[in-house]
Amino acid sequence: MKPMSKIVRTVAASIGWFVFVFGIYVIVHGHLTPGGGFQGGAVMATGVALLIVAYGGWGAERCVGKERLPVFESAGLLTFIILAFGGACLGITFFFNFLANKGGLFGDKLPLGINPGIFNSAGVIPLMNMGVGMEVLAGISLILFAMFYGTKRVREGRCLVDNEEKEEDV
Amino acid sequence: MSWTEHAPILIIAAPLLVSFAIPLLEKIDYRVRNAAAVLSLAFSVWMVLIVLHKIWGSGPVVYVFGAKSAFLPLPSGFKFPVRIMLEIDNMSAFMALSGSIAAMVGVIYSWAFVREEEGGLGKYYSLFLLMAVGMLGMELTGDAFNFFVFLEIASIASFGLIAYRREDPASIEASFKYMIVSTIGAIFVLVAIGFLYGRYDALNMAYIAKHMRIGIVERIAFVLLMVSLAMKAGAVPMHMWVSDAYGRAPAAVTATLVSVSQASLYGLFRVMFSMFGVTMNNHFGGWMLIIFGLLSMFIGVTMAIVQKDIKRLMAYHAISQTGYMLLGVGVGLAVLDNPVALRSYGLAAMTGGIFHIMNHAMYKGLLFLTAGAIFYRLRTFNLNEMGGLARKMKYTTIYFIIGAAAIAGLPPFNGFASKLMIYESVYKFNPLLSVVAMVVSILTLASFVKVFHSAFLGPEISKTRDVREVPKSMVIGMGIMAVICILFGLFPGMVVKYLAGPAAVSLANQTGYISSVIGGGM
Amino acid sequence: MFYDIHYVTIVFLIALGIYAVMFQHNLIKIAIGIDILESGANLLLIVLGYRNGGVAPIFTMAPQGKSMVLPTPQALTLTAIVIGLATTALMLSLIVMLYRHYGTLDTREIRRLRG
Amino acid sequence: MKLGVKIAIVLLLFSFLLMGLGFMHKYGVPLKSDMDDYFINHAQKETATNNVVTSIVFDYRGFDTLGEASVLFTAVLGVVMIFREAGKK
Amino acid sequence: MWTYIFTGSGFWNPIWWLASFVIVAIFVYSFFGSEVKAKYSPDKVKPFLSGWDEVNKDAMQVKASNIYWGFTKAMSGYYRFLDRCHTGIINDYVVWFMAVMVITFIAFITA
Repeated sequence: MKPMSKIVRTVAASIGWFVFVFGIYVIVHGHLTPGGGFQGGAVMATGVALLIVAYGGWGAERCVGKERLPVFESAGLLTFIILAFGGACLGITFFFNFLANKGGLFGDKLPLGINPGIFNSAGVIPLMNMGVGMEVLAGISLILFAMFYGTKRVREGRCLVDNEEKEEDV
Repeated sequence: MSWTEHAPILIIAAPLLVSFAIPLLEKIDYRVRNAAAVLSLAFSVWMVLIVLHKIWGSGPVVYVFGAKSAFLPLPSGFKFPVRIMLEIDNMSAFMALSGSIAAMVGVIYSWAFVREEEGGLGKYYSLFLLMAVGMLGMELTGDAFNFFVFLEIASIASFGLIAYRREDPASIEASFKYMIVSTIGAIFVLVAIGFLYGRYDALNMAYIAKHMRIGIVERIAFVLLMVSLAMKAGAVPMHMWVSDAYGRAPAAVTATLVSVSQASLYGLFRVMFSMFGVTMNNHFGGWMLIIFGLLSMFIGVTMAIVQKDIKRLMAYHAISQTGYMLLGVGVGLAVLDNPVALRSYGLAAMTGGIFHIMNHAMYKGLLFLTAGAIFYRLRTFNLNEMGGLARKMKYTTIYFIIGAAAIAGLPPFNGFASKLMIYESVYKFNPLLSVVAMVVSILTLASFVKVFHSAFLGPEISKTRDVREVPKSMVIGMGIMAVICILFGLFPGMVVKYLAGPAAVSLANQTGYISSVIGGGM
Repeated sequence: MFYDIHYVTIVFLIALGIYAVMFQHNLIKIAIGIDILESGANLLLIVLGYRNGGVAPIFTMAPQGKSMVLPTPQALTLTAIVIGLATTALMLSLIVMLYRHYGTLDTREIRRLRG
Repeated sequence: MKLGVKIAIVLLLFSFLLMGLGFMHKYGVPLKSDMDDYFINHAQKETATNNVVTSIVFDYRGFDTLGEASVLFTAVLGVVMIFREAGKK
Repeated sequence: MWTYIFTGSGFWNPIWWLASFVIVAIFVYSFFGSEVKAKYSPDKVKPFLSGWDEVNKDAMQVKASNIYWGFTKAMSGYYRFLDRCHTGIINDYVVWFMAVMVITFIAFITA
């Protein structure tokens, strides 16, 4: 796909940042407001889709850094599963929330009932949210890029080694 | 407590961790990646053995995620479980053992079978591990929704793997067909779980089983679960995807895919025995399983005889062998509310059916791997283009003979032991069923004689002139399965005493399953 | 026995999805049918968890004195949606490859594997 | 004939599912809510989270979420593998 | 104990089976195995084709589709029915699935 006109590109560049920032907001406030890693990651991935539409595949790839995406995805997932292992390593259980109510990082206590919310609470949940957010952003972007390039590659016949169709009688 | 306390979760988490790390490990060296994949699955086998040892000592193992202690399923002061838990009794551990061995052999075999120049190998190994994770998760979990999630992991990973050889249009087609049917089945499983959630406000299988009161909603959920899982296990007449998918996946994948379908079979048994059990009309459920089993056995084997594609032929045999398991366990379910009949032949039938699950995973895996070995050298599945391979591929020939003898039920091999148990105990229930099972066994032998004749015997034809034995890793992979086939055939008493027999007893014992979570007081 | 429009809608969506998969011969329409089916299942979960007059189960600045709807179905639906997304993505890629190989989207012509 | 059978199948499926949901609890009045009430009452104390749904997703049913993340990872691997460039690792 | 299994109405012991197999094999060999061995000569392994030329090796192999030809011919009605069921169209796969589900519903609700 070729890049679209200058107006579209300018608007996309200026709106893209808001989309990304909103996605980050949704991710890091997952334990206080509606949202979380999946939703925020999906919001950020729509930003990538916007860039692909406006700038074409090559431009969007340069903006996002496609080579880094698989590493990013694995890093997010490894964050998630290692945090889950954390509880088991401390000798409690897999997925034990070992930071909640302990003070320190994300360890503040919450007042019970309706409250305005404390950002520094919820233990490992915000960290897991971030890991999952990274994974979803990278994953959905990879799907978008793979489908974008894949359809092109398939059309040009670069995807398959053996192009002749063997017609077997069945 | 020692670290073996966490053995139940390590069965699942070790391959999962490695599969997440493979995109990073791949950057180091391909050998590191392959070795990590093999080692993680070997670790899983070891952990399954540890858990099995624990179950022999002290009954079903429960592992609760995120709780203060892994062994207290209920929150203090409440009578219902709120967290996800793994619930491993003899049956689960038995299935996990067979599945993890099959997956490990599949990865070892893939080392040489899938070549670097085909591309996408890191993704291949990741997906392979994820498929194994999905299978193990289905077999170990005690939570209905968690079962659905792992069902989807196993299915989606296998869609990708079936389509791995995408130069072949038929493999894409097979993957797509499997995907459509399997997704619909998974959605119906989700709908059924939703129904049960709406009635009982719970997702734990043991809790639902304890509070089960039969009404229309439960009946409909039961039918949705039963038919969807029977479809995933490949029962006739919902078997068409099996022959496509097994026939077109890479051989190493197919050998594991057999175990993945058996995880669905396990889910079916778990739902029918542990969730619904005798509170539901168990004669109906048992007879449904028997009818599915008879249809699968007969139609599977008759379709297999006329095939000329070697893997498709074996895939139809996989359907037919699934019929034996359904028949054996179905007879057990049909007499579940009759303690006298259950003791005199029901448990033996169930033991035979369950023993057959592991035997089938081993010999059918072995046969698919030999078919893959032939494909590796000849690049064709068509039996008409083969001949005289016995001189060229000695190990493969021996392994094929072992596998074929086992699947046809020739005496010293493992297939005979489990089939004999099924024949003789089903004979007491209804002689006609036993006769059909024997006829199917004869037809199985006939079709494997055909494969042996056209692939391995006969003169050396021009296409097979410069064929050599397959690489070492493939020989090792097939060897492991062949050795297991022989050992299980020579020592069936050990397997029945320590693995299959306790599995059948724990499957029939619904109150035991419930009380390991909820506690004794009903 | 009582029927609400919510329940009828769920069953209608599921039957519509099944209709699309059973009757339509276009691969894209089959994919759409499966998505409709997934929506029906998700809607079922959400509807089962509604409590009359309930608010979202979030304590940050929640209105006083209102009951909360059941939170578990929402978590389950979140999971089911992501699974649906994954299935759809893979299905569409397979359709692209099928079109490349067979040159058609008609299921009646994509039947190399039969018998 | 065949068309009639197919239409009958869809209609019967519709009616059976509708019958099942007809015996479900009335919309808005859950029959039982033990587990969900436990979540609503204890999530703030046990996991220090204001958002009960997030506490379920990442704490009480965290293993589901791990599975869900793996499903997305699986789908990404599948799509990238299907569209991989020929002859490239 | 390691090898014995109870099979519902009987038992099975592979070691006994193997032992009897070996004994029978020894007997058979000792009675019939001592025949005079034929001497090898190249003429004997040449196929005698009544004066016809030896056919190509590829054509000598009986093809897989031709084995059990009589069986498939005798069961052709049954196989025609099976072929009609296995259409290979994805819609039909789903139709079979749903049909089984509906039949089971009817059977179970009325049972």
